[in-house]
Amino acid sequence: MTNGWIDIKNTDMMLIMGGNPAENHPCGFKWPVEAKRNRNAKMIVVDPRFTRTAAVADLFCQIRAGADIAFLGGMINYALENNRIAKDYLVNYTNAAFIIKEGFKLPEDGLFSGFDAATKIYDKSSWNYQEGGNETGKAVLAAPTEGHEAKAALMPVSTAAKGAASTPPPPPSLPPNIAYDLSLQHPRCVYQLLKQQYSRYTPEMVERITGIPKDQFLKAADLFTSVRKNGDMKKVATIIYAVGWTQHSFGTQIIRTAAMLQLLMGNVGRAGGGVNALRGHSNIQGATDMAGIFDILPGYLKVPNPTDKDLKTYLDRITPKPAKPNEWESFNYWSNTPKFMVSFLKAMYGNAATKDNDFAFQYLPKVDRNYSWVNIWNDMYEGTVKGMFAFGMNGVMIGPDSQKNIDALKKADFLVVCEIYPDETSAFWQAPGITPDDLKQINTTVYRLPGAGFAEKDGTFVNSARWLQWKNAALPPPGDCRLDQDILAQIFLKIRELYQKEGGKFPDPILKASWAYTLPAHPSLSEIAKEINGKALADISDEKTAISLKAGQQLPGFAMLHDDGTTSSGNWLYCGSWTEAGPMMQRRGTEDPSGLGIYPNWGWSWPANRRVLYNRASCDLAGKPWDPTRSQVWWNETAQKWVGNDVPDFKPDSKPEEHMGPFIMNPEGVGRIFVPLGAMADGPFPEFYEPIESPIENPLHPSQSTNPVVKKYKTKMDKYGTPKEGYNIVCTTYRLTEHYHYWTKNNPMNVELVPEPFVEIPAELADQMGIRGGEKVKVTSARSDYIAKAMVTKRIKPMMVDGKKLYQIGMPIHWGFLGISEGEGRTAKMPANLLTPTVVDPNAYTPEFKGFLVKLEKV
Amino acid sequence: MWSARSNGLSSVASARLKFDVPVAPAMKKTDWDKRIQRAVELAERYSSAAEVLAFYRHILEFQKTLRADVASSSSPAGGDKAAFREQLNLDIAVQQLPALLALVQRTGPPKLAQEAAEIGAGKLHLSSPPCYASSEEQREMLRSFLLSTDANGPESNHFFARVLLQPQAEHLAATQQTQSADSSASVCPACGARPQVAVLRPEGEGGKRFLVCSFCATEWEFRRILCPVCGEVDHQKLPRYSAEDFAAVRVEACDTCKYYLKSVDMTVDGLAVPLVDEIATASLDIWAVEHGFNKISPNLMGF
Amino acid sequence: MSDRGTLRIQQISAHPGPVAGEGAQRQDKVCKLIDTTTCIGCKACEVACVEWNDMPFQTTYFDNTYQTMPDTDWNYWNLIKFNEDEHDNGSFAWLMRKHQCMHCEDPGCLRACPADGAIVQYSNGIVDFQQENCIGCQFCVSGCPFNIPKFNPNTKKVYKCTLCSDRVGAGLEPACIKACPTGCLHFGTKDDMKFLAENRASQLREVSGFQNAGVYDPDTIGGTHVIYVLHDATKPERYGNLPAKPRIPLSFTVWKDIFKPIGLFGAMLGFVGVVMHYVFEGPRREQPTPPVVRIDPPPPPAGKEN
Amino acid sequence: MDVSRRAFFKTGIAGAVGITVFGFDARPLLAQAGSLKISRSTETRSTCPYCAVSCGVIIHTIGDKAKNVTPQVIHVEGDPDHPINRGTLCPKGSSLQQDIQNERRILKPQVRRPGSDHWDDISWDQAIDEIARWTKKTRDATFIETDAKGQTVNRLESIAFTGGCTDTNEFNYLVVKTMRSMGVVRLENQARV
Repeated sequence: MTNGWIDIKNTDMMLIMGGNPAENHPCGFKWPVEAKRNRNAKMIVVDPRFTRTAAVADLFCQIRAGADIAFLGGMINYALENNRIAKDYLVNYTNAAFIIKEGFKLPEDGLFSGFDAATKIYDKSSWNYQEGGNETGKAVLAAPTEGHEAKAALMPVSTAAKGAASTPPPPPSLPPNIAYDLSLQHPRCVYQLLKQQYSRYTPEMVERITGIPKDQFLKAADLFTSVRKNGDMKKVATIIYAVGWTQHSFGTQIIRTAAMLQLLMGNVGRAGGGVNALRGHSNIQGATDMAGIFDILPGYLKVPNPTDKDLKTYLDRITPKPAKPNEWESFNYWSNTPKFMVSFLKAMYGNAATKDNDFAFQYLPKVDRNYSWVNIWNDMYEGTVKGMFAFGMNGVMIGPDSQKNIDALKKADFLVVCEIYPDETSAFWQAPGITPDDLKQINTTVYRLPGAGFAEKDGTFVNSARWLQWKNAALPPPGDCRLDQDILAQIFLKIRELYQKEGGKFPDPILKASWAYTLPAHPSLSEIAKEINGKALADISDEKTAISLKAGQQLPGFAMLHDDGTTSSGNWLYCGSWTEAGPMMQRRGTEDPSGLGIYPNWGWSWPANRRVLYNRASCDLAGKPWDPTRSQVWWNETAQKWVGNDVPDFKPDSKPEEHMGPFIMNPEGVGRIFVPLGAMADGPFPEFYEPIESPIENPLHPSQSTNPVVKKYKTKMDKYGTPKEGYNIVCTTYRLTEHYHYWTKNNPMNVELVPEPFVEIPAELADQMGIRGGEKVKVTSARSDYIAKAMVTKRIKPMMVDGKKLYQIGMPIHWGFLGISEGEGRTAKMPANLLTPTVVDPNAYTPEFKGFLVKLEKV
Repeated sequence: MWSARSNGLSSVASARLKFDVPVAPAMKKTDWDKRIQRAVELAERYSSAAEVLAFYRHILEFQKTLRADVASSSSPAGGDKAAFREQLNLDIAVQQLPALLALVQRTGPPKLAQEAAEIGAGKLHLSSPPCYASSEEQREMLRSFLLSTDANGPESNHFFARVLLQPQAEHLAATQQTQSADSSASVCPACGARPQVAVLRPEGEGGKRFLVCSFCATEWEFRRILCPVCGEVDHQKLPRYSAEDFAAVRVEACDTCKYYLKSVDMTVDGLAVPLVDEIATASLDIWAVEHGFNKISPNLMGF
Repeated sequence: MSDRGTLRIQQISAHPGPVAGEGAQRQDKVCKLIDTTTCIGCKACEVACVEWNDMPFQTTYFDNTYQTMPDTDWNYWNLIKFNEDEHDNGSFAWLMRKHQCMHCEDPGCLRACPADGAIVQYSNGIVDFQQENCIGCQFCVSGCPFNIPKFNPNTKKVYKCTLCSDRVGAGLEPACIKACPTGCLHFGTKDDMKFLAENRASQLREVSGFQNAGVYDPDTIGGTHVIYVLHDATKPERYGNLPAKPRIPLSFTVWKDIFKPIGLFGAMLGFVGVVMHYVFEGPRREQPTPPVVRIDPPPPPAGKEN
Repeated sequence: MDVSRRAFFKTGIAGAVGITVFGFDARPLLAQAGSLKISRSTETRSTCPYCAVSCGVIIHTIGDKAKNVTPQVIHVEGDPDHPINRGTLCPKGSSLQQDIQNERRILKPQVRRPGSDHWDDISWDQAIDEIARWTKKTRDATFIETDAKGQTVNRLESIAFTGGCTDTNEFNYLVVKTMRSMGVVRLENQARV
């Protein structure tokens, strides 16, 4: 979330889409309700199903699963057409005025400039700003001609092809002096391109793609953009989403579209505004910050790749240079990357990380391909992954394509699972359908280690609102269970011992990883938390803030980090969470002076205890809040610095007249409506593409129906269904209020509330097929089939999509083959993810769980 | 008693429910009858405290008769504790003293009754700070109480002062409605006295903690798992001791500073009257003291 | 039950003579307010009810709905009813209503009950079943306009929501109230709750475009001590058969209104009670003791009634 | 003053006539104090492990560590101080006690051997030793120091680590430290899906 849970009470307008907070975040949902009750805020819900969130909404639109970009693109078009935009914000806080290079081409045919059909990779060199100064009101150039485009389209291909043979060369960088046109008239300025791009997303087109009747879409568009009537800046709208957006083969671009809409309307950085991802689990936010994923290091530092022959090369590659109009300022905070990285290496390898050995840079593995979730299973299936550790991660249930994951595990040598309940992953060899003979053929050794439950562990969770909150252990683990961190530490120390005794491949990082914990086999999480925050390794001081630290003291914040090895920090983003003043994430101050729900002394929020990101954008150019009744930060003329109720997300002493951009993490300093160069794999603007399994051809460009850079997987398990083969029903998966993932199927109370799996089926379809509620149905996808009872409902309506009548069905995911109901033989013992396809979003590598094709039949 | 939801959510009748602020119980006129009635009930329920409660009941009935509105309610700068005490009317209190002395001689426990007699008869009283019985000296006695930083020692002269000034203080605090800025203030935001007892009031599925002032009975928010004396937050060092005999009252102690106060859990017994239940459970105090804990501030009955 | 000590009784089923405690000063009428327009059907209140009342875990079955079970049960007193509500004009709503005893001011169950002291109405409005006096005749079931009382074949007794009279007796809110995460449940005096409800209803009419929004507090049974804010108060049936004009079956009202003044009443009901008891349970094992004894012994029936 | 009061009560216990500073007869109180069955409980601030609202909860346990009594959970309370959930809990949160003390918990390490159709018990030491050997064997056999173009990559592609949604930051940091140091590049988490 750019904002936070409580902050939602400050909003005037909510668009809840790709999320179902009433069901999946009930206690957080009190704040949207609060906004309705207290501010008469309006709530628009867009979802394939009429959910419990929709039940309390002011307006509901039933959308075809996966059509979100068309809907949001239509919103952008509507806002532009009806002047429901924040002009000053747009011109000064976003790159709307920036001019894009000649040769860039919009995807009228489904492809941006630079696509290489052979490699399915874009050469992004044309997705860049034009060099030059202030073009405001200067001679208006002709729109790019066919010729341009042809050249543009051809030229990169060759280079890309060359690149494809080897690893592609590092992409060209942003120009230091960006050309811009404050009148927004230049035909190639971002604003004009944006208009051109979404002019195709007419209400009629939105209806064809999404299945939402034109008049209903217009109602939603008018209501949402009404907060910006005649450009008035007082009101604020928020957009709230969850995995209903991320789990698509274009998920990242859906979120981008939402962000663009919010920038266009000036809703980012403001109380009651923002783009708010509701994470689904207690510490998913933390796991991302802490780089539990292959393509980043803690604090979102990019992983090194093989071309980074040394630390310097690597840092030069990943440290952005400011790129902006000469007349403007850019904080370009990522310019501090070297300090973050070196401090990280010092935390990892302590004294073994020295200037002479590039701070042990070579100890880190180099990554140049996709090792993400589905690739792990795919490659295990193909035999290259031999062993797996799964700590509280039930991969068989999570899927996609559970059967593929089960078959993959059959081929592994060893599997180590740490869990608190019997789980389907460690018990994959007991999956239904496996015969005694099959069993003999399964040679995987499986260790099932009893870990500790949440109440038995201390440590930090990070919630959706980026709040770090420490929890204490209430009781010791039962029986022979051990703390997860102890288990991991003991395994690692044993491995280290083996390398000490016997030697082996590249033992240095294993032997030299810092492990200065009082009880090495029982590392205390407090000690680790302090290590993550980081400390001074020598006496250091900062003349600007007049802060000086003795060696060994905890760092007060990431501004004190150095790139010379005199500081260490396991995650720069969390620097400030455990200072000399103590553990900030353990604070429990309940005061909220501003009444905005900031609670500055409760826990600690990254970055720098800032509760709303980009909050400088909550003020006008002069530094005065757009809405004085919701004052977050402001420029104090007398003190000559930024002050406020929240921690300013800005260079504290940058005068408004310096025109520094509020989006300090971008080298441009402004919000990106157009994303230049390599940041996105599939286009600088979001374009609507069909899901990989789609009931229709993309009405915008049938020739390029799906996301061009998305690759299908090739094993014999990977089958993708089409309407021709009879897969003509759109299916989506989701969770229920009463259950949590694959966990509460072990709790009697939750099982009593919702005992059995089911499939939600539109009443009209059920009538046609003679299915009555409670009868068993079989849902079949190209991968597998799934049996559960039918819930015949009017909450899912048939829809007209591109002139064809279409049905959608849905199913909750909470049941597997181990659980209370499962044990009582009351389920078919099938994970819902047997049905889902192995295909991922090219930016986030998240699988497309939402919106795949199935057949439906009565059992 | 029927306070509507207080889980920080506004109600449509925001007049009745404060939005986004833990609802402290409305500080309206002291309900002496409620306290008296509770004292009677508890005297029946806990025979062990019958004698104490019987006397406390007399005191309550006496306090009820005192004019409380004599303290000037010209509100001083919020939280100016010295100013708060300056506004209490000592002359009135002195006028009311003889009646109190008579009552205590008639109904009080032996030592206190004897003392009342001595103060009344003008004999020198040896307890410190010394106080003499001329009205000027009696006034001085009340004054010394007001000036003492720890405005509630167990000394009996403090007893008389507390009884006489408490109604004024409660009235004044109510008119000022001082609210504590943070949830970790260990002394009363209105008058600066130490807390007498903690009270847990319903907040969602939980009980929100407030501290009740030992002098002016102001309630201020004080967060859970935090020692009001030394600020300890380590849950392992903050044991709670409860006895089956008292479902809603428990000892909230701190192993670090060895201080404790009792808490009255309104999510268990919504009929409890914290100040009265606190006195009625004196045996818990004895248990606590026997186990090496010190009470943050003794109550009006000297426990 | 602790509440007997603190809750004053107003009516007692099939009880001859005046009611204990009458004439003493009234207690505030209590009331539960349910704002259906902010209920998200999360069932936290169901869990709270089960936990507070120590209900045993029971096996439930999928029944083509999100609803935990088709109706309340003798051991499941609080149930969110999910109603898919479609209109000819195509508009659709998913209405969620927390369903439990309405605690009528004029309780049909109490009127119908022939067993002395099996059903009492406290003067704060709570209608409570005293199982020790229940003879299992189930007249209350047919007497209830909301189909609330549920019979337990094993104990041969009838059970229902007590509005947590034990908690209320101890000065607490009912368990369901504290559980609600969106704050759509309130508890307080009837006056306060009516005030809140009417405010919310007018907000819905004026701002949210629900012209028919209103408060459900049916006067046909003298009002209820559980009231709803509805988006459409003109058609309460939409909310899972909430009757617009709930009525106590005539037979029972007639009984009471005609026979009550007549002295026979007490004796007769006693007799009916015995018969019923015999019919359902065979020879009486033990004399059920009327709860009034514990409150305040009733004066003997006035002479003129003989 | 506190000292004197304690001294006073001590004498009271000692059998001397128990009267309080004000002269109340303390004997009935002393008697009751002596007969009280006192239980010591601890309140622990924790965070609900389910969704990302991260509601505060207070877990009540009885049992005295000092006296070597294993704590038992007696109540899970919504944290009334928590600014987001304000003491409320959803149906999952209000049944947390069932999650903390659940008869379905696995309580000992087990291993499933190749071809086997059942779990065998295994000691922790044995399990950890075997796992370490599996890891080393696999790593030594498949570790990649340089890629086809001779560039240093120092990576291990044959072992994957997948982390769960309830792993704490501190645990996740240990994962990064241990796994990256072994060269593990297939490092993923629920965060991805």
